Amino acid sequence: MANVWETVGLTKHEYETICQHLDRKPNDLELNMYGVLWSEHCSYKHSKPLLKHFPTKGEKVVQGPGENAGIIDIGDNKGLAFKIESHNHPSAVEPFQGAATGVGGIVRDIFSMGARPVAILNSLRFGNINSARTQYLIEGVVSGISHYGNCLGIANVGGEVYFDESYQQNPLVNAMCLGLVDLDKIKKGTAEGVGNLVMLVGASTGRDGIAGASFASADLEEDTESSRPQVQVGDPFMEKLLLEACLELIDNENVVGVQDLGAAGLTSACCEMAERSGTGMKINLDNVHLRERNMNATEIMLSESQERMLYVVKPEGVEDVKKSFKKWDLSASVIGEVTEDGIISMYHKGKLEGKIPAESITEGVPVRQPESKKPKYIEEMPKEPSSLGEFDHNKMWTDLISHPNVASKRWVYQQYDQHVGANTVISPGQNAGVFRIKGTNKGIGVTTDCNPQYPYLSPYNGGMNVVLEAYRNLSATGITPAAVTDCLNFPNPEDSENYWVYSNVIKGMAEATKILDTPVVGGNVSLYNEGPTHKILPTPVVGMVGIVEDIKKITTPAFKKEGDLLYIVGN
Amino acid sequence: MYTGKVTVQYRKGILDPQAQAVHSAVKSLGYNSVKDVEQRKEFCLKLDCENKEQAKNQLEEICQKLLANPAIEDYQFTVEEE
Amino acid sequence: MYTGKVTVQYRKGILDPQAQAVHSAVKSLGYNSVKDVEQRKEFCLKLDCENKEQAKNQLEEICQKLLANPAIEDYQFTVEEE
Amino acid sequence: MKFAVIVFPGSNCDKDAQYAVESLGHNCRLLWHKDTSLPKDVDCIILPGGFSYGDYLRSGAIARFSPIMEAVIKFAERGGLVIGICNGFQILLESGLLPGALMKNNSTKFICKRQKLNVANNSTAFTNKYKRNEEITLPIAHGDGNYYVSKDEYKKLKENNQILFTYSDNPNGSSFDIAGICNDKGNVAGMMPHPERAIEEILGGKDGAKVFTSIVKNFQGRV
Ligand SMILES: Nc1ncnc2c1ncn2[C@@H]1O[C@H](COP(=O)(O)OP(=O)(O)O)[C@@H](O)[C@H]1O
Repeated sequence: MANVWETVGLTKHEYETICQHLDRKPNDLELNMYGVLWSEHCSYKHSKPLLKHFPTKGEKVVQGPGENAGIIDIGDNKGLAFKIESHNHPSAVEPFQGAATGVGGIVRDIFSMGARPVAILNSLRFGNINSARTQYLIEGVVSGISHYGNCLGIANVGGEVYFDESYQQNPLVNAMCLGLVDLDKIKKGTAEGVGNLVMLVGASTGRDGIAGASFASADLEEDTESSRPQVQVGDPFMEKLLLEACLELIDNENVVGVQDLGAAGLTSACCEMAERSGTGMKINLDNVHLRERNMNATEIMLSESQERMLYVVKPEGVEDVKKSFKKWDLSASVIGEVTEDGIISMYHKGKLEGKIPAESITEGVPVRQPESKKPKYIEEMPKEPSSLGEFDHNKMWTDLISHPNVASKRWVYQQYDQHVGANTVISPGQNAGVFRIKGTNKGIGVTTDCNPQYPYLSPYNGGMNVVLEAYRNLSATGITPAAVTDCLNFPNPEDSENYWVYSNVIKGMAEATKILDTPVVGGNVSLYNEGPTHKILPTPVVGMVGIVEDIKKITTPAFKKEGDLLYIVGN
Repeated sequence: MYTGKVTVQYRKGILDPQAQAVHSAVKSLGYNSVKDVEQRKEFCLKLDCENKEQAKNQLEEICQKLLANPAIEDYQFTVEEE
Repeated sequence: MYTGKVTVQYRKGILDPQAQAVHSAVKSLGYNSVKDVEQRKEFCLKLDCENKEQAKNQLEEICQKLLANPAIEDYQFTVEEE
Repeated sequence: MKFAVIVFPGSNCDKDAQYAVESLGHNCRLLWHKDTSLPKDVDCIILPGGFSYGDYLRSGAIARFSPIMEAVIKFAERGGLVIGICNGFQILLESGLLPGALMKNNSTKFICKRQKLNVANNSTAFTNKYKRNEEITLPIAHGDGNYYVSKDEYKKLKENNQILFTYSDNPNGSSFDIAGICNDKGNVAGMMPHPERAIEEILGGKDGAKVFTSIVKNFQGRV
C-alpha cells in the first residue's frame, strides 16, 4: 500500500509539516485538502522563490499578484483587470470541455473583481498539424473556446497558435481575459468581519473535477482513462447569468468579499479568503446545494464544479444577494460564517469533519528548491551559427509563408465572436488587438506572445525576447505598453535541467519587464507539461497590455497606399 | 447492408446543462408532472460490411474514436442486418 | 411514474449539417463502408401522471410546443409505466 | 420615436443595440423578459443577438416562451414594428412571427467575419434608406445562421417581396442566400447580420445605421 501522503501527491516531509501545523495527524478530509492546495498548481511551491524576481509595482499598478486578477489604473477612475491562465491537462483529455472551462475560469477571475469582461485572447500550442490527434485536439479546443466565449458575449481580440512536435502529447491552452472596473468599486477575495456570512452562489455542486488541481500538477499518463472523471462540463449560459448577477451587486456595500471557485473548489476559496483577512470560517456543508446524492464532506470540499462563486456578506445584505441571484434564476445559499480563530471548520450532518488553520494551508507549504543543472543540449550547442549554404530563395519564401506557424490563423479566429460589445477597433490578425473605452478617446491594446524556440535555445535571453516581442507588437500598433500577465508553461520542475531552464527564463523575463517598466501584475504557472516521450519546449506566454490616449492614432501593418515609403527602424 | 444505432449520453454525475435547460423550460410551461429530463444523441449509420461481426467491430471503433468521448460520455449500440 | 422517450429528427429532405460532418469525419478515419449517417435527439422524461393516457397527452403537447420545431423536425414518442 | 430592446437571459447584444440606437439620437430602453406587458409608448421592439437560454435545445426555442413574448406577439399583430437580430431572428422564427427555421451553419462552425450583402428590397420599414440592390457590408457572428425555407414558402416570400437581404457569397448554407426577411405585413423583420455593430467608421463601417434610420423614417411617415 502507498503511504498516505502519496495518495494525495505529497512527500513525507510535506506530510510531517502538516502534522506540525495541526499538532496531530490530519484526517482524510484534511489531508485531501492539503493535497490539492499544496499541489504545484495551487501552491507554486517550485515557483514562489523564482516569481519574486518579477517587478510587481509601478505607478499604474492598483492590484498586483495575489488576487484573482491584476489591475492597472487607466485614468478617468477606470481600472483594467486582466489575467491569463492555463487549462492544459483538461484540454488534452477532453479538448472541447477542457478549453471551454478554461475560458470560464479566467472570465470568473475578472468579474469576481467587479470588472466587466470586455475582451479575451487565447494562446494555443499543438503538436504536428498533420497528425490525426492534433486535428482532433484543435477542432475540440477551438470549438470549446468559441462555444464558451461567444455565448458569454466577450469579444476575442487576439491570440496565437503554434505547432511543434514537443506539444504532441501535451497541448497548451492558455486563455486571457480583460475587464473594466471603476476604481472605487473593486471587489476583493477577502473575508473580513467576524460574524459576516459566507454564501455559495451559482451552479450546484457535483462530483465532477474532484482533485483537478493535483491532476494539473502531474505528468500526463499514457492511459488518460484513469484521469477522466476530472474533466468538467462547462455551462456558459449559467456563467453569463452569474456574471450579470455579480455585476449588479457591485454597488452593494454589504458585499464584503468575492472569490470565484476554481481549482480546488470550496477548499481554496474558503482558505484563501480567510487567510487574506486573518480570519477563519465555520462552514456547514449541509447547506451546499448539491447535484448528486450522498456526497461526503471530502467530495463537497474538493469538487471543482464550474460556475460557482463564494461571497462574504454582512448579515443585513443576505437578502439583497439572494434577490439579485434569484432575478437571474440562480441559487444562493448561506453556507457559513466568518470567525476570528483563523481556522476553517467544516461541519457535515451535525458532525465536525475537519479543522484547518487557513494560513497553514495557503502559506505553509515547504518551498521546494530542486537541483539546478545547465542542460546538456545547451552545453553542446554550437557556438557559431552554421552556414545555410546554397538555397533557393523562392522555395524558402513559399516554405515560410505556407508554414502553419506563419500562415494566417483566420481559420481559428473566424470561429470567435470578435465584435460583440461594439468596442473592437483592431480585431485578430494584426500585431495586437485593440478595443476602445466607450465614453473616452482611449483605447487598450493587448497581445499574447511566445515563440518557444528562443527560451529553448537560450533561456535567459529567450525569456527577455518573449517580453520584447510583446512590447514590439504593442508599440508597432501605437500603444504604450503598461503591464504584463504571464503563463509559465514548463515541463516537470523536479528535473534539474528543466529547473535550470525554468529559473533562467524567469530571470530573463524579469529583467526585461524591469527595464521596460511593464510590471507583472498577475499570472499563472503550469508545470509538468510532458507526456511519456515528449516534453514541451519552455513556453512562457506573455500577455501584455497598453494604453493609447487617442484611439484614432493607432496603426495596422497593412500597406496603405501606393508611393508610401518603407523604413527599417532599429538595429 | 447493416444498420447501426448508437446512443451517446453523458456519464452519470456529469452536469448536462442542455437537459437542465429543457427541464426548466418544461416546468415553466406548467408541466409540473415532469420530474426529470435526460437528453441523448442518437446516430444511425448504414454500414456496407461483409458480416455482422465486422460491422460491430467497425462501429465499436467509430464510437470510441469519434462519436463518444469516454472522458464524459457513455455509448451503447446495436447492429441489425437490413 | 411514467417514462417518456422522445426522438426528434430532421424531416426527410432536409440536410443535417451535423450528420454530414460526422459522416465525412467517419470517412476521413478510413471507414469507407459507412454509407449514410443520420443524427437524432433523444429525450427521456420522467412523468408523474395519474395514468398513461394523461402522460401521453402531456408528452404530445410538450413535443409540439417545445421539443420539436415543426418547420424542420419530426418527432415520435413512447410512454412506459415504470 | 422610442425603441426598446428585450433582455433575455443570455442576450449579449442587448446593450450594443441600445448603444447603436442612442448613438443615432433616439431613445432606447431595456425591457426584462419576465415583464408581462410593454410600456405604452414603445414604437419599435428589438430582439437582440446573443445566446438566450444558452441556445440549448434549439436557438430561440426556449426564449419564445418568455413572459414578455406574448405581449410582443400582440404588439406585432397590431402592426407594431419588431426587428430580431441574430438570436432575435431565431426567436421570431420559433415563435411563428416569421416563416422558416435556422439550422447549424453548413460548416457546423461558428463564423465571425465581415460579410457582403445585397439589399433585395428597399421599400420596407427596415430598408427604405438603402438603394435597391445596394451592396453593403455587415458583420456576421453566428453558429446557427443557416436559414431553411421550403420551396413553396420561398415562392411566397418572393412574391410578397419579403426578402430584405441576401448574401453575396453564402457563408452558412442558407436557402436561396437569404440573410434577412420580413413578414407579409411588413412590420416584423429578422436578419442574421448585425447592423448594430456597424454604425461607426472606427469599428469598421457604418452600413448598419440605415436599418435603424429606415425604421425611424418609416415611423415618421406613419405618424
Ligand atoms: N488562437 C487565436 N485566437 C485569436 N487570434 C489569433 C489566434 N492565433 C492567431 N491570432 C491572430 O493572428 C495574428 C497573427 O498571429 P501570429 O502569426 O502569431 O503573429 P505575430 O507573431 O505577429 O503575433 C495574431 O496577432 C492574432 O491577432
